[in-house]
Amino acid sequence: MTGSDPLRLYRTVRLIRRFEERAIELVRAGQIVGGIHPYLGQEGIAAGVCAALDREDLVTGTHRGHGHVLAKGADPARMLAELCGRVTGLNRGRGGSMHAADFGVGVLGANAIVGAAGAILTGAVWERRRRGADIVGVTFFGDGAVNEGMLLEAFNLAALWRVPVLFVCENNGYATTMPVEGAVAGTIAGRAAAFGMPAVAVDGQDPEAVREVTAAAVARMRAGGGPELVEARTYRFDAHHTFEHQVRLDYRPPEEVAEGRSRDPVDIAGARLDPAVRAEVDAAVEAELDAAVEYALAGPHPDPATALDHLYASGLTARTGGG
Amino acid sequence: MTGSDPLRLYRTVRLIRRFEERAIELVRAGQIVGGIHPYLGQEGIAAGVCAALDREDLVTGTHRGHGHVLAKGADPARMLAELCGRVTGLNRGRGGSMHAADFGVGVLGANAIVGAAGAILTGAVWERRRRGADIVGVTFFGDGAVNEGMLLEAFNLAALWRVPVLFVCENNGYATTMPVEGAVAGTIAGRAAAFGMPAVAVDGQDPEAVREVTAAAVARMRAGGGPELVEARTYRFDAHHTFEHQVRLDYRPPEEVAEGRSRDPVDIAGARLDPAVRAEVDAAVEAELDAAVEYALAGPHPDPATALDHLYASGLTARTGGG
Amino acid sequence: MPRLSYRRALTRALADEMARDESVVVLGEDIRVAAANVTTGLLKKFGPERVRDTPLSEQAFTSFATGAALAGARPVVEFQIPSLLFLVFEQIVNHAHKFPLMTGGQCAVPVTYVVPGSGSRTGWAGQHSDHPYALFAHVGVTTVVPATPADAYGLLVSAIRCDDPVVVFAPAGALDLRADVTDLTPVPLGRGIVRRPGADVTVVAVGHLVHDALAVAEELAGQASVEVFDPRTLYPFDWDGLFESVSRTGRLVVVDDGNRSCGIAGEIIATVVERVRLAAPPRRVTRPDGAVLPFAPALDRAVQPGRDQLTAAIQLTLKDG
Amino acid sequence: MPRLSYRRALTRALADEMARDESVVVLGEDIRVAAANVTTGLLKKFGPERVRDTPLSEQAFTSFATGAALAGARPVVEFQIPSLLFLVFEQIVNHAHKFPLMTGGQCAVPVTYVVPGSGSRTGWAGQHSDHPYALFAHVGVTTVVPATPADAYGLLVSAIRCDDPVVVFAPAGALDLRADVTDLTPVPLGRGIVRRPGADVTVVAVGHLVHDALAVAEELAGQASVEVFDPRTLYPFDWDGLFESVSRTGRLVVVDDGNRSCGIAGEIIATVVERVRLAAPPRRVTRPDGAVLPFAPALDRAVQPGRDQLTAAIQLTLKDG
Ligand SMILES: Cc1ncc(C[n+]2csc(CCOP(=O)(O)OP(=O)(O)O)c2C)c(N)n1
Ligand SMILES: Cc1ncc(C[n+]2csc(CCOP(=O)(O)OP(=O)(O)O)c2C)c(N)n1
Ligand SMILES: [Mg+2]
Ligand SMILES: [Mg+2]
Repeated sequence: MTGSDPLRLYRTVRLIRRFEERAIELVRAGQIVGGIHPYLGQEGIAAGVCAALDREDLVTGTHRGHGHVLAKGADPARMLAELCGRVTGLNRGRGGSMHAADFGVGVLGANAIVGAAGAILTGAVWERRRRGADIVGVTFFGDGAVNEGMLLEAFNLAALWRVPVLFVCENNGYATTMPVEGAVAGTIAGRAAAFGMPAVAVDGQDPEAVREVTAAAVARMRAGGGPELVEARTYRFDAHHTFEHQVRLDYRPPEEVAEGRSRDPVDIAGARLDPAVRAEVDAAVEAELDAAVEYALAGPHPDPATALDHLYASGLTARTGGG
Repeated sequence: MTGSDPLRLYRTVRLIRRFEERAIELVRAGQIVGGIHPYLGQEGIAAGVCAALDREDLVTGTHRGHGHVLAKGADPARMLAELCGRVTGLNRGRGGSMHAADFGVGVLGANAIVGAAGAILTGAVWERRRRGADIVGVTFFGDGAVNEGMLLEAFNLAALWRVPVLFVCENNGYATTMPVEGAVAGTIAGRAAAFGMPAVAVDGQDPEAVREVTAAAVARMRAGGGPELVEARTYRFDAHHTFEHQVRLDYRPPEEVAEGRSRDPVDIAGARLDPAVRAEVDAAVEAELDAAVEYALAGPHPDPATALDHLYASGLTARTGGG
Repeated sequence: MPRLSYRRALTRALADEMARDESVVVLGEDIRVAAANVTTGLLKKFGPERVRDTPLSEQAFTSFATGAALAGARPVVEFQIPSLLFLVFEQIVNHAHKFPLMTGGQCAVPVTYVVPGSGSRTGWAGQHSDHPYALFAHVGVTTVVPATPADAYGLLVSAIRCDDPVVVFAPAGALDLRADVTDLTPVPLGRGIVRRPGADVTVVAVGHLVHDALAVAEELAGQASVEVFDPRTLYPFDWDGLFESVSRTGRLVVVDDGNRSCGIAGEIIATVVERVRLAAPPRRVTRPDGAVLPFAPALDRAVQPGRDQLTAAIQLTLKDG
Repeated sequence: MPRLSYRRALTRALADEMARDESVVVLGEDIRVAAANVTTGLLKKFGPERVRDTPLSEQAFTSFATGAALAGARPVVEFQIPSLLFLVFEQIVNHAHKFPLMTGGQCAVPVTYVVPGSGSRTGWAGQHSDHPYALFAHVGVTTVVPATPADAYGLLVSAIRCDDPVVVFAPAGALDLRADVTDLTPVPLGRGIVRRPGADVTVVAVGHLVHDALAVAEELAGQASVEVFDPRTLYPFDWDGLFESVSRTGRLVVVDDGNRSCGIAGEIIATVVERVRLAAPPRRVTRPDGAVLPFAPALDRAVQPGRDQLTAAIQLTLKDG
């Protein structure tokens, strides 16, 4: 897309932040069943990356995927309706937090299986390009995912076939409760090098920095370059999943959490705006989310009789389970 | 084990060579059903690696696995009986070429699934060491296997937990008909580096060179070092599988084959011996294999009534399939 | 004895077996801090050598367990999600299960795979809500689905002691159960139990559905005498126990939270009709064919077998014949 | 028309669909040189962009196909060994199959997976001899097992055109068949066919076993009139077609090269007895529970369903009742 646009970047970061905070409230209120994996603290990555993409470019997210879906341009109201399991949701209430998808804006879906999306995205980008679309793709994943063989196979396939995929590793230091040092032998960048892929590390708390490295990589890819990897160093401000709000798991020292939270992408992006402009954005975001919550909660719950709708794209109907 | 022993090395190389040639004859004669993946040309690797191991050390092989099993010390007669499907075989005729195993000499088996054995071997070595045995392990695999996610996961696990496993990649330039450049983005050594593992390349046609790098790695591992990778560059002299003797697949230029075959481990190891000694070894190998063939073909075929023997180690008996 | 929760029964089984036998080790993701609330306290008691928190490398650590078993260990592998069994299907089915026969009896692979929270967790949607036990019954890996805290303890203990691979499904719908357990004791693999005697119809119920079946049987008590049979182990199945029951009642209904086609309910019906003459056609209540659980809770519930469906199936079966 | 081999029928189906529809691409190992003798000539005709020889990365290329399908392609993925389906079980079952429902209908995943040489190849032993079609019938992925060259062509064509994932098993035991094929035409998914009409018993046979069933029926012709029903598609199954047959004959025997427990034979028996009153207990001939094929040819054969077993089952069924 275009160059630096601090206002737009801030807006996206702020939108994701407040979306997540409201989603957590809705979890607490019992409106979002099953909980969520909050993206709090990592907003700068999705915002920065997607600011460097076009609408036609393709993206896959993760279990911690709200930020990716929103930053790529999905409607927050329909996204929230999805989390609330309403027919007005992006996936008609069938997907929920971990499967939210919006093919209309190039989001092939969040994905609940760690490491699974990379090869899917690679295939999708390849096919679109075979059809003549000059697109690139981005697949987000965590530091835990770099230990999944299926993702490493995707690195190889994308590099071998020179499919322009940006592999964005959101290194928040933990896979659930496992620190990255306890799980990753070698380095994350080294995993890219293994397949001849360039890799660069970036401060994931600074959306502008993320946008810049992404834009540079995307430009190289659009000019015919192969896949690349970006390791965005970040910190997860909240729980791995909202279930941790009930059950305290002891794995991050409080000082570390405090230090991690001290570099807040909202503040970093916000400081680049005139305070008055920032306040305006905040108000606009709030208004949008007020409306989104209202929209979400007003949406009808799906009819149980439609439980198997969309199971088969071919129109096949499944035998039901009754006696 | 011990230092350089040209006679022993030559003997092993020669034994594998002639074993394979006889096995191919038995395939042609219909005595080995299903065919084999000949190890011809790659004998120097198994011979060199296993010369640096103790009997208690553990090994896993591949679909092209006869050399590994023999070099580690399995009885050629029982091995050949296995290929002929006799009850006198290593696996009582249940395994055949691709599953030949001899736990008694530390061979946990050839393995028909590319890339599958690395993590198995890692677990076995870890457990033996947990029980106090000062062993190391070697897992052989081909250049095709470095694209299998499950093997890359094993690299990580072994490196992370510092399990002394030597990952020996037999790079014969092809995975079936696929040239290594068509399948491997980056390099094989780079795949080790990705996980912080040292890697060294060696001339796989020279058993002594292979023995040396292996002995050095094994010494480091016994002294407390983590896993390492050896890339042994080699060439497959014959077919991927004996089915190619019927169906010609066109993928290796004849000049390349000729050049590949010009560096023969049998000659390289043999040239280090006095010709008279070499002739003696050859005669002894021939006598051993004569006896092995005789033993193999004299072994009884298993009784169909025992088809499900050993299916469950717990003694569970399976329902049969009859009506 | 105090009331024991299903989860704590699993914890106790692990702790007891680890204490009894040095060869037992536990592997899995976040087991250090017991994120799944099953491995609680084990790290402290047995140390990191025997309680191994793994990277996200399911294929590698599953095969690692196979290898450790070949070398004498009795590993227990915990999976956070039932569908992770798909990811390691190769490692379990094509390796762990096949090693003994392929090697001609040179080895055993005593690994236990535990899934705490199989089936729907309500709100975890399509990729976290599978109940794929029939897959393992098909390939012939010992498969247990304990319904009660006592069985969770006793079957997990037996699984760990078994010389073959065993998959233990701990249904999400049973995990929070509590019961007075008077006697913590191994429960033999391959043996079912009549949970409620009855004369008119045998209801076979799997896992957490045993409790639904008991509730339905109670509700119907005025109309019919319903026997509830809990197979506990789906493979190998306690055919003799079931034949005994069905021979008495002459009628069969199966309720099972797996997909319908080629599921355990179909297997039960097929094996029974091959051997026992029923007074009425058998029936089953299952998930639909090819089920994927939709996210919205009402849809999620609609795809699982319900008490109403079971009641209807029993009533129809009683009317038939 | 000339005689067409089963393998060439597969080749023709691929070539015809690739010519008809630019969105069809083929992926797999060694397909460039047609090591499995199925993709013969395709590279030359359609070029490396549409005939993609892959590294040994089954998980990645299977998911790659899923992604390509999401973006409009109709990929066909060839697997060299049936057990490779275990390795990509996650990718097919947890992703390709689930995407349409999970996204609320935003997409389709029209991928075809082909296994040329499923079941025993005699001498390929434990890890290369599986016949795991029931696994896909259980999870609800469309599953076809063509028995004849004409069906190999027609079902593969329909699989490629289907908007859902389809697994095509081409049994090793059928690959070398040849037949006069007068008409190369699509065969609808989900429709079985009566291969031989009969009045006394319906034998359902899967894949290459159709030919064994026909031979046995011929042998028994003096004693009984045996109808042979070939379902062709195991999921979705042609229940109406089968009910029609069994309602006429009143007796049912199934022969299936999969493992017994939770296999397709059990499913067929269960579904039939739920709906049709039989004159005698149904029977099935299958692989044993949990079968692993031993290497030695006599053992390999002993584990597969045999004609003698089928003959005996038919005779017993005819006597019963
Ligand atoms: C293949 C797989 N293994 C395990 C899980 C369970 N799980 C969900 S999220 C998660 C941690 C992922 O860590 P990371 O990749 O670092 O992403 P983060 O949660 O930190 O964003 C785990 C283990 C899963 N969903 N998929
Ligand atoms: C996971 C897996 N994929 C595919 C196959 C089929 N196959 C057997 S050997 C082979 C080639 C292996 O190449 P490489 O690893 O280089 O070993 P080499 O045959 O050259 O010794 C293939 C594709 C298999 N056995 N396992
Ligand atoms: Mg993380
Ligand atoms: Mg090779």
